[in-house]
Amino acid sequence: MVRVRVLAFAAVRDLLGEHRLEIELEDGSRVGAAWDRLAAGHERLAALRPSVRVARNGRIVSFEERIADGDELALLPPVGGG
Amino acid sequence: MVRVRVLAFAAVRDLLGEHRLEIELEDGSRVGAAWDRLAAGHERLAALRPSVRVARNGRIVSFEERIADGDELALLPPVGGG
Amino acid sequence: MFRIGGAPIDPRELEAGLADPAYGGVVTFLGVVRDRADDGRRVDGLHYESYEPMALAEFAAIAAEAHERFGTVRLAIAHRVGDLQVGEIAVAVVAAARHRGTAFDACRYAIDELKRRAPIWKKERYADGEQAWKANAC
Amino acid sequence: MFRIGGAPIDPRELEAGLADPAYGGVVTFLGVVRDRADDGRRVDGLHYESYEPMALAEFAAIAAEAHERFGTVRLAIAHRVGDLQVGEIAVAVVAAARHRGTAFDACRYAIDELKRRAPIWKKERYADGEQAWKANAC
Repeated sequence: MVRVRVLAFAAVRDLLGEHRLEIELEDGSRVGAAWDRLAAGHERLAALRPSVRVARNGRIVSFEERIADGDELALLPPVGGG
Repeated sequence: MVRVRVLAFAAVRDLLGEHRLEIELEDGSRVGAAWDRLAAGHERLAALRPSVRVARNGRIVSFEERIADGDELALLPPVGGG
Repeated sequence: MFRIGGAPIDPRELEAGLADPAYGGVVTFLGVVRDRADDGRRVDGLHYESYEPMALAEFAAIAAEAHERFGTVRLAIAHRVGDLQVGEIAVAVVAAARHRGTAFDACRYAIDELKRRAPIWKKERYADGEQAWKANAC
Repeated sequence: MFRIGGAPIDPRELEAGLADPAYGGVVTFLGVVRDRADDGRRVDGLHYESYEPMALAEFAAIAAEAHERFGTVRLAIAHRVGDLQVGEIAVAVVAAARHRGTAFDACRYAIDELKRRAPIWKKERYADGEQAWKANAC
């Protein structure tokens, strides 16, 4: 198992109800699996998937990136506007 | 006769040796005559004529403008640069 | 000089931190909390939050880009987080350079890129009690 | 708010004078006395003088032009005269507007036009004791 710390921001944080949490996933899991775990059963949260970016240890990565034990995943709603 | 107050600035002031002076000119005199009176005998001052602008009562005028009694003439070296 | 925090922003302190006898042009941008949303709704205040380490890294990257694009320039960037009232400074960008053109270009580039890229989010608190996350525009 | 005088310029006071809950973008330009002339000569300080009534009228005209060109914007312009030391603020332009684009455009327009048109002159005092009138550039 890998254990990762998750940080949620802005609208994602509000929907998740928490800013900081820890989750455990199977070895070899990808970023997308972490998201899917958190969004399971949260329809409004799940709907944000296409717009949310994920930073793994401070660097934006794809949902296909593999997670390692001790990672920090940050769930970042869109920024920017003008 | 018309009596006018003259204000000199920057390089013009330095060459003239005064910031503020009064001169008397014949009735009907033009701005150019005031300048020529002040620059008479001052070779370096006279050389500034093409670059100096003159404000009569706060408004830039040509050397051909007629002077009236009580006018304020300001002798303005070039400004601006970038 | 890159900073994110809950304390009020003091632009003069940022400017003083960049002071250099070789620099003749200093341009400071202040983003201030307005009393209206872009759609005209009355706003009581804003709440900002950031992913601080990434935001600070983005500030530094933006400053390096400005330096490369516009020439020798020093930048200070500060963003406030937490609850802000109307009239308070949410963000300050100061650019100092030998001449003003560089300082203007760098300051504007930095605030434009900050708004576009930095992981900072803004929640508008409306006079009617509602709240909404909005794009981090001015 | 247009001012010419011998007292030190306080940019925060100028900014405060433009504060308005509808204005989210404030851009401040500070022109600071440098320790080198454009040709590299070491400068001890500057002396500024102005034809004050015309310079103030020019400030007001420039502000009106900026308003017309860039949209609703308020401007404060202050220029110092007399003897200044290296590091002191010689000129400050503050532009406040609803959004930052207008504030940036107006601030830059105002300082560019001020330098180009306002009857203000600068004398450089060099470290070797010489002095020279120079174009009022930054």
